[in-house]
Amino acid sequence: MTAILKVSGVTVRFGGIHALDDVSFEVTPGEFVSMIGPNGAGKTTLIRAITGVVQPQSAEIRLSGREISNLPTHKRSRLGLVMTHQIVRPFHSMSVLENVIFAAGHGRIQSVFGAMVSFDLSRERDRAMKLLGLLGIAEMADKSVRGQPLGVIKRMEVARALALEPKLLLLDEPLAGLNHIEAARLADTVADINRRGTTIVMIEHNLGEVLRVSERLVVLDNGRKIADGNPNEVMRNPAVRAAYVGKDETDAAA
Amino acid sequence: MGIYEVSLATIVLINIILALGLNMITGFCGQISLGHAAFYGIGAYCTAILAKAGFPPAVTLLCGLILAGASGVVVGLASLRVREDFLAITTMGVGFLFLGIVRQQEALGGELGISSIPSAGMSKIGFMLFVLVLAALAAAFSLFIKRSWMGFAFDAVADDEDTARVLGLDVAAYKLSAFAMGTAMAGLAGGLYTYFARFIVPDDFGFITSITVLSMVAVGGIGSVFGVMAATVVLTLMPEFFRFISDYKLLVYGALLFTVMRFAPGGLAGFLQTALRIRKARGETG
Amino acid sequence: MLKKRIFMVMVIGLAVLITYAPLMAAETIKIGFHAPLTGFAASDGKSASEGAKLAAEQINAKGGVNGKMIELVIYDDQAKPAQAIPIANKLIGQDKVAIGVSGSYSGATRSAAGVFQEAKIPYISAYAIHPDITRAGDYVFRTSFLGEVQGRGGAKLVGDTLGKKRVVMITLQNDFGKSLAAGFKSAADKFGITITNEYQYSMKDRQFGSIVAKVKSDNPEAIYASGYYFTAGPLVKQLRAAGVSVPIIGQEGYDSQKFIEIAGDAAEGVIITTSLDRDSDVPETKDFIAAFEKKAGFKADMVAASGHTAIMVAAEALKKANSTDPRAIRDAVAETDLKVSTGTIKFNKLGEVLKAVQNQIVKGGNWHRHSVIDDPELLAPPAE
Amino acid sequence: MLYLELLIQGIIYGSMYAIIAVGLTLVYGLLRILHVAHAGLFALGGYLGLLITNATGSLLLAMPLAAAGVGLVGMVVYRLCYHPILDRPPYVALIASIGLFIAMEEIYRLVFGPYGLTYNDVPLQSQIAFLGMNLRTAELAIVFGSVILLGTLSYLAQKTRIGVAWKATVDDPQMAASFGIDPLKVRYLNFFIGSGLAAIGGIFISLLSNLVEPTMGGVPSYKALAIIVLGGLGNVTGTLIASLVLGVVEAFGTIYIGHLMDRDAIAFAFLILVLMIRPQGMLSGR
Repeated sequence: MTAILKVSGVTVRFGGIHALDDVSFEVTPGEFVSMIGPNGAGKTTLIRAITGVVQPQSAEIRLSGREISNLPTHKRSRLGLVMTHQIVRPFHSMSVLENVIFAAGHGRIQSVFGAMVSFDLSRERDRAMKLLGLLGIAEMADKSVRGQPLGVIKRMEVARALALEPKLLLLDEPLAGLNHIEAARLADTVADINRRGTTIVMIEHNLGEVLRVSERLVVLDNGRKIADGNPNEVMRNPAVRAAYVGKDETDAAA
Repeated sequence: MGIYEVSLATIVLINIILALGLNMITGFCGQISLGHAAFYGIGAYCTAILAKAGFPPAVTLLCGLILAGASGVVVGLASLRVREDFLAITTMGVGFLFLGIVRQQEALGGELGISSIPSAGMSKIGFMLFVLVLAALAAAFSLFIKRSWMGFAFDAVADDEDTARVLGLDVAAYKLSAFAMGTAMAGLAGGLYTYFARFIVPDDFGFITSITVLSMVAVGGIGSVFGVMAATVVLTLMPEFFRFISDYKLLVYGALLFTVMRFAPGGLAGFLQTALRIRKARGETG
Repeated sequence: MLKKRIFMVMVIGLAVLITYAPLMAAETIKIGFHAPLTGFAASDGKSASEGAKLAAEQINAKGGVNGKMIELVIYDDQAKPAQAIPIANKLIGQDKVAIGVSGSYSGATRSAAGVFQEAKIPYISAYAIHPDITRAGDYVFRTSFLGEVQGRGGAKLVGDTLGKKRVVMITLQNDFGKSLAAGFKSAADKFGITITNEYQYSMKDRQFGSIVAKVKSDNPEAIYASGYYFTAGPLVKQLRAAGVSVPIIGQEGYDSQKFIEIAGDAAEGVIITTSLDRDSDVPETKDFIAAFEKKAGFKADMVAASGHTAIMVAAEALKKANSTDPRAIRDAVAETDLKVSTGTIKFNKLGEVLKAVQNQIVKGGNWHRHSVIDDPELLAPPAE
Repeated sequence: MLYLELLIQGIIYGSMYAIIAVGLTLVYGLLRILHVAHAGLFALGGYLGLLITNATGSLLLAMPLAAAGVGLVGMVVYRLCYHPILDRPPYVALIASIGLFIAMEEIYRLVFGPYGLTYNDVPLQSQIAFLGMNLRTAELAIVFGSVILLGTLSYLAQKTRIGVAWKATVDDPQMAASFGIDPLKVRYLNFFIGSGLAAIGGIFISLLSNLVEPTMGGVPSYKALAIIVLGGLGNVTGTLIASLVLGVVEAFGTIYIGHLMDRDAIAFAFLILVLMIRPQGMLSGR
């Protein structure tokens, strides 16, 4: 089976510091991969490099076999490569529903001229409502994003990402900041989305949930990949334990 | 209507087109421009030169509009490179650069400007009605854009362009179209001003004009078409209202700008919205 | 509810505005006057309007015009063309003035001139120098020099009267400075002047360090520098402070006591071409200088004298025409032959005047007569 | 020789720019607002300095008094104008600031008259021969005064408790607040010092031109914005470098390319050029 995402030799330097050093990994269609590692390991930088928000010094990124590392972010997104931010970035001036409708209309806004002459948003609204329902926040639809609790916004962002009809969804710490029950619910939802056919790569510190829902683990430390494979095997890997216990006890405990 | 009222109405309508143009860039798309007067000037100079060469208004105005819009795209390219406050000051620089260069071009009349511009071939009232139609079209066009998916995309760019990009939006294309449309409207306004005044000098299109237009947009309520139109009417007519306190006129103007921003930062539109508890949502389900 | 209330307030406001306007006294003749009373040019606007008010008072004290008092309707145009147009329309359409006078700068004056011409109401520009003002049409007149004429006068003063041949020009970048420079250059050859260099500065500049340094290294025999008192004062002061001691020749823009105040000792010996002769024996000029200082509380300058002159000319024409017909008033203005503070006003076909140029020099902290240029051929204004 | 003289004039221009722009960049660094009314405080400094000098005959007395007075006014401006609208989008503060600036200029005109004021006896006019140039004491005072004031400021920022608190707040307001630094106090201090420096700048400039006029803040109102953007918005070192570079560019530009564009256009052409190469300014912010 060909990989849906094949990343090879990603190197990112900020100033003189190596944020990522020659990282490679693959994702096969339908997989649920979680990426873990201590703070500052380079996880966020890696998915930002994959989506093109960060420019790597060198990288080869293939989406379903197609080289995409020279495409701008919005074009990668149109090919089905979608990410959510670690720190929530909703459109504050819009309602919860509008945020999702906008993403659902990604086909309408592809061309400037097309966007200028299309007005109807009933189809997008229906789709957006369905997604909000799937994420369990349909009742917040018409509320302004401002003042919503983090749990709602995180869910909204997942709905928004799904509205883009991704082939591959990159989630950056979707569970961070949520309480125990909220986190479990959202993790279940994500697993459900995966079962419906969306390939998922998730950065997450919440090891409990990660181990519960994901099929594979990729571990980064200091900008390098130190482990990749079955969750239970990976967790027994001494290098992984060292990285966690040595540097980031609090997070590992969480 | 006497000739005084007609001339006031004409200048108000011209300013409405000008301000709606900036509202497209700053209000809809969130790109602050402090150099809008430069495009007003480009339209005015283009129209003036062609009119003196004997072309009819339909041609001259269209050329002014296109030239201003094209220049707007070039400046829009700058908005792809610099953001927010840097962009504000860059556009301000564009305004000063335009003025500094025009002043030294003898072909454009230099400091003496261009005078004896032929009339548009209409009576004063006829011209006012002509501008009225164009202003109505500009307003309708603004509302049309605001309601379209393009307006939705502008909202997204204005709100958070990085997120918009991640959601698959070609932010650059939208910014450039906002600049193109907004500056083209400024160019049209400039051409109309040329036929109204039939005499133009570089100082008509200086920094103060840019600031005045931005004030109209901000006082009206950034992004609100009706708010901006109302503010344009009020701010353009203010000197006339306050003729009786001639000496304090500019003081009142400054104080008003300050007061509105200080106590009603959303401008007239925001003030009314709060007062009337209107919230318009695109996704209203009810 | 609130919407309704706001609407009501607007309606009431509008109603007040409409009823307020036509309140007017019966037995007066109105002269419209616009000048920059606020904004960057407010100082000239004040001088011009004080001069104009003095003229109106003097005329009314002598019984007005044909038994009617004259009334000045003064509006502020901020020296902005876009503001001058509605003002001109207001003066004509609402105030129904018999004649309009500009105490403003060129841009505003040129725009208003078009409006007056179109309405066929006579219009006099007091001190704006733009060549196209009178070309607006046959209802527009100017009681001052054109910039170019004065520039030619300056060339004669430098090359002939003072005998200086190697000249550096420092030109103010606006219509005033540019037309002076054009006139000066056009007559330079005639008086054997070589212009070794020309530098430009903008109206907003007050610091001239780099120009001064360059002029010093050019080492000219004289400097022809255009400007207003607020730019020329600092310029002259900085030139002298850097050790540049050659003659500095200016124009009517310097013509204010404030120039001497700013430049201080450095002002001594500066010569300008203007239209107000401080040491004049002509009673009109002497009386004006005295009366103005008494009324305004500061010394008369060229702008004040020009405002005064223009109103005097307007009133005289109204008297002669003895009619409300604009055509008759226009013809009376065209036939003006009047001695006023700035000389004898007589218009040519285009509506321009031919006056002698008064050269004034700063001596002992005051303006005094230096010489007079009275060369009709050199000073001839354009006739079309 | 001529180049050296032009360079020195450029440094004099640059020193004046620096002392005005530093206050502005401090405000930007702390609050992210473009404080146009800073130029109004600069003009107020000119007026106070001149009036006190004329009344007492002592410039040395006038400088600290004017700086303190204007510093206090700056604090009031912060409290009344910016404090309530800090959470609003940046253009709100910008327009409010412009309104305030217009009103300030008009107040000066109404109170002190349109003609401007001059010194009874201008201080620091004696001449010093320096490498064959005649420099005025005032010109040297501007250069050395700026160096001393800004040097002292940076020393205090590093060595005193309040200075460290101030720097910490500029670097990271939340972190500083968590260490018990009152951000409000820091802001007041910031406005006091920035406005005081602007006042000194106003006095310096009036010494060269012997003229304090209502519109004297006009040029600084936008030029200082260009400088802080050039310097990287909020970066003090960048602002100082940008001031000097711009001063020198203008000194040479007005002589050698003055026939192509005016002084403002030269400055802004340079600004745009730099920003297109380095969108974050010469030195990037914080």
